[in-house]
Amino acid sequence: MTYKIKLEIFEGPFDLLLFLIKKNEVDIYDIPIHEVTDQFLEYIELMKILDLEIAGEFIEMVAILMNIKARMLLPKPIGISDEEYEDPRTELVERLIEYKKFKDAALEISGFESKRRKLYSRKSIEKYFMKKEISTEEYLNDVTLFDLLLALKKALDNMPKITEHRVTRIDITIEQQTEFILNQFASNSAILFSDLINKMKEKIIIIVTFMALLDLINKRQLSVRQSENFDEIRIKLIS
Amino acid sequence: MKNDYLQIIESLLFASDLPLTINKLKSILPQSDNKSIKNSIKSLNEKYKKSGSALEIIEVANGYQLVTREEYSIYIQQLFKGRSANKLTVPGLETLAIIAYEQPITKIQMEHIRGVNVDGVVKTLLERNLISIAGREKAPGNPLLYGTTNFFLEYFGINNLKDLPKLKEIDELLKGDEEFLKSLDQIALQQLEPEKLGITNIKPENQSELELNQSPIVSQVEEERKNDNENKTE
Amino acid sequence: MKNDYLQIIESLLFASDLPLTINKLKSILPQSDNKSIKNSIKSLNEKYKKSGSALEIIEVANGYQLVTREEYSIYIQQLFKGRSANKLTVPGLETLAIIAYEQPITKIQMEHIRGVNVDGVVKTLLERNLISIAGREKAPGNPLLYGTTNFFLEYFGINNLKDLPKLKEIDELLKGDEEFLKSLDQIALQQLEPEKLGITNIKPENQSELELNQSPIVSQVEEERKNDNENKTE
Repeated sequence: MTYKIKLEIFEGPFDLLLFLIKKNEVDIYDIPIHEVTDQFLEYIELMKILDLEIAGEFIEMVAILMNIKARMLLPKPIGISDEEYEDPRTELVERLIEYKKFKDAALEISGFESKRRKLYSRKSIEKYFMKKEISTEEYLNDVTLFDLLLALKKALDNMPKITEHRVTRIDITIEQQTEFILNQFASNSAILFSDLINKMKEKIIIIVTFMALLDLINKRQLSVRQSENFDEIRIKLIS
Repeated sequence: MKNDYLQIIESLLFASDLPLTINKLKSILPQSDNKSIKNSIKSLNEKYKKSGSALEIIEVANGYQLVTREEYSIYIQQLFKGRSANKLTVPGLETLAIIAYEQPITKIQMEHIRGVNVDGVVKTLLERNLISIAGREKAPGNPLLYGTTNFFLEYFGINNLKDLPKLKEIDELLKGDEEFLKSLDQIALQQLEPEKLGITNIKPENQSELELNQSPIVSQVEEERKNDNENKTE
Repeated sequence: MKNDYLQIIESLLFASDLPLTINKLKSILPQSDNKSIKNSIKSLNEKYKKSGSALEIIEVANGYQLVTREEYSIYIQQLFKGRSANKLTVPGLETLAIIAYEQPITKIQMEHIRGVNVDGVVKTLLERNLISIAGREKAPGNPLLYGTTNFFLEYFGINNLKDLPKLKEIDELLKGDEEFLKSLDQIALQQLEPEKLGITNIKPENQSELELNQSPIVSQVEEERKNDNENKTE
């Protein structure tokens, strides 16, 4: 229980990175990318072990860090002066600083919030005065566009049903698509992922098929290979 | 601190929207009794009177309430009169929303969506200059068509009707496919192939914990709603 | 009747649940101007102070509001126990800060700054009436723009957007960050007891880094926030 609450303190990958930079007492402009990447991965590992949800943004950040790490290993191109050479870390550092700016501001306005909440204003006594003149319908203060949207949604939700209303429902389950995938191997020993999905028109079917595929991989019924990034994905049956 | 005591009672009476009973006040005020509270309220009232305040404390419904003196009611009524003219009721807002999105639209069509008579509401919206008559429909009886005004745009702080959020955007805003995104993230994570990233110590048991739940990702409700919106009112 | 004038303003401020602008007050008070109103409010505040009242008038959201003094909040909280909205969460505050300073702004832009999805947070802020839709960006896809509301000003007790604290300069951001470290509370990692969890590849050096200063788990900022939420009121 406790750890769950605590781990949420890292609101996102930027928070975690800033923490690691601070903890290692390193210069934000000269982040030891190797160490920081390792520690970042360790943290994700902890989250996994604790079975906490890991937001996609953390995974994305791993990719960014790995990319920077790889670029740092490359020698500086010949013929490029120090001024012209852009440090692979620059963009990330700029985003971290930008984020930190607002994080600090949030802390400050949080103080405003605390203070303001200690000052109590009056609840309206309007009802005592206007009782005779206006109807009992609830009046709205400061109506915003969002309120207008909510009203529209409510109106549409409550709309009387039209009798000849046709609803196209796509009934599709992971189980169905699992079967579909396995059937593909009746005549082929290997199939391409693109072949598997290219006849599917509905996004939802593609997604469910993809999930079924992941599920099969996880259960070690299928194996998947790709020679290089963006190349065709080949799917094989494990027998 | 006798003085502080008065102020605590004053602050409580001020902040409360209901009359406060002596018992309620006693429960909040340390070391108080009926007599000390009654005396404090009397002192407060004397203080208000002496300093020429617009406020006074009255005894009502077995309790005490801080109110404005009678003679200022004419001003306060002006405050609220102006204000209620600026306000919309819930049915008003709903009808306005339908007009905004379906304009030009007839009353019959509005009633078809709302399922109730809209005469009164349309009249109010016209008076408030939020909608205006936008012609007549070329149909039997040539009913009047209604649309929103420039004041409508100004009121909601947008430049033109194209800026109104689309129905699809409303659904996204109100619902947010968070569950969906989360389940995809879990899968993405699983597929990262930790060994290649240099994470070596993840045990198979743990991995299995990350297994996906088997429920269809997008609920049917969601799907239906989408269709609903697409086929909505002709 | 100069004296009566003060009382009318007092009664109006008392009766209103929203801050009143000078224009609103002018429209109700006969023969008044900006200067006379400002002076009256100043006089009223002086009177409250001198007579040791629990009330004061604050400048907020481009207007004036009569509120209780800070020191009485502990008593009023007891009156409202369990009856008010929670304080904003950290993601809520961060996103709101981004919107406040960068408005009008799209979700994509917020997400670029925060590095995380903001769908849920934006929805909550909309529902709490702290932000609103402010048109569309003239860019591919015409995404919706968001901005803060008048209630945002009232909620944070500021008079207008110019009163927001200045964003820190870079060098200021990078030095002396005790508060920040606290908010990121490393105890989290200590509590995990990595050995027990079967993590074996954390090197001793790392482990010592993961060790925490022995300060209480919840920093004071956090603690305060928690207490506030428990006793909060609107």
